[in-house]
Amino acid sequence: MVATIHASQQTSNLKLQLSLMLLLRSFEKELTALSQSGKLRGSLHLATGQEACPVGFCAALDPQDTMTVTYRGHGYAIAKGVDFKLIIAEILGKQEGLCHGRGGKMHLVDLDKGLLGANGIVGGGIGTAAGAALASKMDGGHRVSAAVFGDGTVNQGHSMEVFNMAGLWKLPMIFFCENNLYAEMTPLSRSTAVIDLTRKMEAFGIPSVQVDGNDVQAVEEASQEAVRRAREGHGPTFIEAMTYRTVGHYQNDPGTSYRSQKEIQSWMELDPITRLASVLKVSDKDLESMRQEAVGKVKETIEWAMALPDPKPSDLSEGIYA
Amino acid sequence: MVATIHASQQTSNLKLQLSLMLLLRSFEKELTALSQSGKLRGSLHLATGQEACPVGFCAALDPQDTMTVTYRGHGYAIAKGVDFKLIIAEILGKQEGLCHGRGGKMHLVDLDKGLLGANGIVGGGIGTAAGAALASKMDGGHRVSAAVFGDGTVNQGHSMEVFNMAGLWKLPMIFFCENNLYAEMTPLSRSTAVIDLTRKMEAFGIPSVQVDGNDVQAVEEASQEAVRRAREGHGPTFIEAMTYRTVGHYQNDPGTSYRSQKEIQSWMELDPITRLASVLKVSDKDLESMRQEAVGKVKETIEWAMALPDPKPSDLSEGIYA
Amino acid sequence: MIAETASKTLSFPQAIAATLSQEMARDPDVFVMGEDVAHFGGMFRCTEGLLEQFGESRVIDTPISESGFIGMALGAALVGKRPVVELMFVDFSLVAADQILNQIAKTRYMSGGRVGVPLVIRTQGGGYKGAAAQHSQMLEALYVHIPGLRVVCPSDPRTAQGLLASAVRCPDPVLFIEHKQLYGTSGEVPERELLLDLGKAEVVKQGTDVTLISYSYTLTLALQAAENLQKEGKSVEVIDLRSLNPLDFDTLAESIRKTHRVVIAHEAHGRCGVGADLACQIQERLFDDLDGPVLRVCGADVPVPFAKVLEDEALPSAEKIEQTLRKVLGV
Amino acid sequence: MIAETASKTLSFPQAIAATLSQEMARDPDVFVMGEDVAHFGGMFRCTEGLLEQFGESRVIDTPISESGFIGMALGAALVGKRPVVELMFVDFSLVAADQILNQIAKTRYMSGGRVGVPLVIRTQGGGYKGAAAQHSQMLEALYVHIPGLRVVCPSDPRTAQGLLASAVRCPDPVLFIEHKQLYGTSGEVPERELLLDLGKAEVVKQGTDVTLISYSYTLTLALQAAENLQKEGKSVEVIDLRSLNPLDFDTLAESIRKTHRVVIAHEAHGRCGVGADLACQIQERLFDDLDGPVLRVCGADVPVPFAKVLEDEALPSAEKIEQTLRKVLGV
Ligand SMILES: Cc1ncc(C[n+]2csc(CCOP(=O)(O)OP(=O)(O)O)c2C)c(N)n1
Ligand SMILES: Cc1ncc(C[n+]2csc(CCOP(=O)(O)OP(=O)(O)O)c2C)c(N)n1
Ligand SMILES: [Mg+2]
Ligand SMILES: [Mg+2]
Repeated sequence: MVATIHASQQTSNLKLQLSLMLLLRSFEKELTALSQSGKLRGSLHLATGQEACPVGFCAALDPQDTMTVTYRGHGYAIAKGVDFKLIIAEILGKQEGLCHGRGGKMHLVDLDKGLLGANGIVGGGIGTAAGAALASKMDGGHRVSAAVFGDGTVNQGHSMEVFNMAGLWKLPMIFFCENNLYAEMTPLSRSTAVIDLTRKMEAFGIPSVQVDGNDVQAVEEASQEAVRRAREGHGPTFIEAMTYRTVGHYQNDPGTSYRSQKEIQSWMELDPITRLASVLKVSDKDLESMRQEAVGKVKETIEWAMALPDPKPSDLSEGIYA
Repeated sequence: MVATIHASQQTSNLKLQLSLMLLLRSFEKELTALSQSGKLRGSLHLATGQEACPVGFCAALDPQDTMTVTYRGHGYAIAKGVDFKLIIAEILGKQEGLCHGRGGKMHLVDLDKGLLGANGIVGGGIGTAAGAALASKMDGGHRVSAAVFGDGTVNQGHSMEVFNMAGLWKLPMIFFCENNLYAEMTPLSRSTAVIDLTRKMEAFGIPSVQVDGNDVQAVEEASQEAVRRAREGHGPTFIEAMTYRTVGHYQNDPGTSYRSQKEIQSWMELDPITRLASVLKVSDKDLESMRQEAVGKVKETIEWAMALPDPKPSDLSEGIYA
Repeated sequence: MIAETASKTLSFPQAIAATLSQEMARDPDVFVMGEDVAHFGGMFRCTEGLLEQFGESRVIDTPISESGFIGMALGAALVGKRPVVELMFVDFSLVAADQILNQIAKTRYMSGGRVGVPLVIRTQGGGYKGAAAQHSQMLEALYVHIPGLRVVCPSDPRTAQGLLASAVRCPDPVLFIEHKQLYGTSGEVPERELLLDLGKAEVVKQGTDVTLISYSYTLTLALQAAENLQKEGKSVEVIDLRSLNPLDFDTLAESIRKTHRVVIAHEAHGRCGVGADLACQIQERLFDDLDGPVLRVCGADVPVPFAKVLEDEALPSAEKIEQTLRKVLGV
Repeated sequence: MIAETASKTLSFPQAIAATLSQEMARDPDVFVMGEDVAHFGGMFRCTEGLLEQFGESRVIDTPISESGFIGMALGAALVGKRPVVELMFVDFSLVAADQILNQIAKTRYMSGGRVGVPLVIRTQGGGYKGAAAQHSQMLEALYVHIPGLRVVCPSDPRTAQGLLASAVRCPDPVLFIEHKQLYGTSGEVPERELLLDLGKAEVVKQGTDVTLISYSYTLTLALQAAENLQKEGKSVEVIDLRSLNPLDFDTLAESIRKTHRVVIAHEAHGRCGVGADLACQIQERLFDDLDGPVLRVCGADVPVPFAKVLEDEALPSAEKIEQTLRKVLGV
């Protein structure tokens, strides 16, 4: 499919992806500021530095395809087409938010856009994604379903049970693993006997591919191929996207006590945004103005959302049963 | 170690193993009769045809080594040295039983003999075995710990979590998997993406060996090697013992609706008892008299146990807290 | 109760299988999955014949991966299917507790009510069979404590049929707990489709002296106890709770306002059990209607023991219920 | 209470870490394991410094495999160790529920009392922080319902220290639930070793008009409510339950026989909660001592919502407790 797209169209797609990555980056920056000023409740798990993963991966999905993501998954929600404004309203706990303020940051869900749910439980949504793939298979397998999760998540029993069933039943799905080298503060080498996750997946009969997760084009390409395999009935693929969060695990973690400055720096140099900008030969000035635009959009949305009404306390029990 | 044993001693060991297998076989036969006559409560999960596994495996363990087994694990309990009479008394729900009638068949436990517990939950005791191995490692790693379970159990999340930690931490332990081709009525090929379990274990960094589980000598040899590795600090081994229960999954399952007569017959011909008898050149007549002796021992014990007093209802709450 | 014209006798497992078959024929989105449910027809024969009728894509044997396949049921439900999962023993629900309690139960609320989770987890629990501590539990209280699930316990083949059909059609997730003692029983079920209201309790025996609330297999024992006392002219009103969440408090209250005395009988442990919950709510809301304390007959607060004498001591019996009724009635 | 001579001020996490250090120094069989407990010192700093003091073999970082490592704690306990596991959020206990409820809780009884399981699962729960439905629960009721575990909730640094030390020395498995709201608090703790009886409730404020029973962080709110009413001359006796299983009913009964009125306040859901359990037992055993119904202030029966206004509405507050006290007192 990629091959049939004209070069110019490809460039314009990449430009859009650059904008999207800038939007995600700005989104996280503004939320951090909001959190620091005490205007945001709860934990904030950011994915700064990992933006090529959601943007590249979601580019390979069709609107009707489904996915589950993690507490760190707002980027995927946005890239999958969930209304950015509703996400911000949700994160601010507003009645007009995506989940009417009930779910919050860790529980974004929007079936219309194929987002089956973010999750607060490590691995907790992997079965959900596979269930949608099973349903798709019953219906002919045209919809693809994806589970997005981190490297540390492969050690959770639920994940592995699902890997096995997906491999066994050749479900039309993708396991998209963001290997950012750490689970909280623990490096993969201290949590997994076999750190080559693609080898690990052989146990489940799932073919794997490792990809540079900071290269949006590489991510998209690998994802396209996996999606094609799934849609053609060849079953699941495990994509291991090598990436890095240049920030801490969550807002109160500077991320520096368990990672060397050198390591962080070396990944900063692989920043997906500057890399794509240089591929596209976007000048620093133009990049800065794109960034400004993104920041403006986020700020404006935050301002709008802050003024929205809170949920009504008397509606506390709304929505629990049909 | 094996090499240092004199041939005659080896023969006498094998004779003992033959007796032990006959005891297990008779034990199961008599319990079946008891169950059929309504004198035994609850489900009875038999391992008829699999006797070489407990006998061969436990021969490789030292008294202070520990293990957890399954609902089908009475053979291991006996082979590990748990008092056979107390097991029968327990199965009959007597106060003098191994667990004072509280646990029953599925929950045999005897710390003095290193039996950390049988289990009613598939995979439920695998963590327990690994925990004892972790404790042993803290103390220098001289005790080896084993988890015994079936082929279907590899699909349970808990099992896989423990496989990973055992591989990661190089725990002095053995995963002894009785691959009897079925989990209840489901063949491995319909439950596991990768049916070569030894390959599966590569995902957890655990070296594996497949062994003829109906050949007591082969089982013992592989087990000796695994135990040696564990004791020498080389970490866990996965032993896949290929075997077959010639009876049903439990007493109400004839075991014939999902397995062909031909398949069952072919495994009957690989019966571990007749095989060892022929290795030892035990005549049919001698074998029959050994069998009679075993039956006599079991019957006598059952008779003894049947006459024992039941637990006192007023003691219902005894034993729950220290 | 409306008279149901034509009826037939079915065993409890047959009633379940017939209902599943009916619902699968009615709605192509309904499918069944679980361990040995397809080729073998279910460890307790509750899915017998479904594979032949509906094929492998709708009757699915799973690996021993309860957390995995229950999670998959959630995903399938979110995209429009109506999964009916069989979980062989409710005791095993604990290996899938995160999926049931943190995922399935919470999904609708966490979405602000925008997302429905129409699925059924059929499972089986209870004692009296010498199955010991890990195969004899009644765990409904755990699933009532966490909001978001409907928890339903049928008490005979007819309620199994009517409640299960309603559960399959329910837009909310339903935990449907059958009792192993009921699998051996038979009863009349209507020939025609039966739908029983999921949120309703039923007065199964009218009475005036005391209200006896029960559910699941314990209801059988409760009715025996009530009949024994009837012989002495004591009139026990017996209520089959059926739905533990939501609770039909109105039906309970109406009865209690009449009898002023209450006994609750169930098999699960007492502490933080459904009986404790009911007793608490009753005294909170009907304190002045009560002539005395609400008493309970529960399973003892010990793991279910193996030996028969101990298991009998641990679990409710008609006799124990009768004794408690006598205590409340002062006879 | 015996006067504790020398004391110092510690934050709640410091009190935990100091106690763990004390117990590990005392008994070489005590070890700590959990996610990020070693090199990082614990997500909530409760294991800070232990790695440096005791080394990697006794302070163990685990993979994200709660079922696995909690199961391993059981095995280690069976062979003589004293594992203290950190489970980062009690919400995550549901991925390990089989190990906790089917294995750890039942092992001793199933062995006929022949086998002890001396281990502690330290965990953290509760709301008020905008952590939403999967990171805000109080799940003690699930663990009280199933017999075999001791369930303990400290209410400040001092009780944390005294109860944790006792828990580590306890021959039974203890689920030790800390509250995230308490992590930011500090308090006086004795310089010397403190051991508080695991099975005892404590009257933390004497009173005569009504008995207010609470535990964990809610106790802080309960004390505020009681003090507010004190200003109006209403005398509220406040009891810190501390141990939810076993229950110190005697301490409750003594108070209730004096006050004849009871309010129970906790954060967990109401249905089948600890409050329901206590209210039920109180009316069962002390019906004639009660002037009116036992009332509860509980968390609402919805998943903990994210938005502040909703979370505030869902969870107990000093104000809500005060209102309920007023209702009971008729003021
Ligand atoms: C079952 C469970 N255990 C522990 C946690 C706490 N926790 C939150 S994120 C996290 C690390 C996950 O690491 P990884 O899978 O690598 O994803 P990343 O955060 O790096 O994106 C942990 C342990 C949790 N949320 N759920
Ligand atoms: C968690 C759990 N799920 C399901 C069961 C029901 N069950 C009991 S034995 C069994 C099959 C296990 O198969 P396998 O591991 O191959 O051991 P085998 O019985 O063949 O020795 C199943 C599914 C259970 N006891 N526990
Ligand atoms: Mg990671
Ligand atoms: Mg098997």
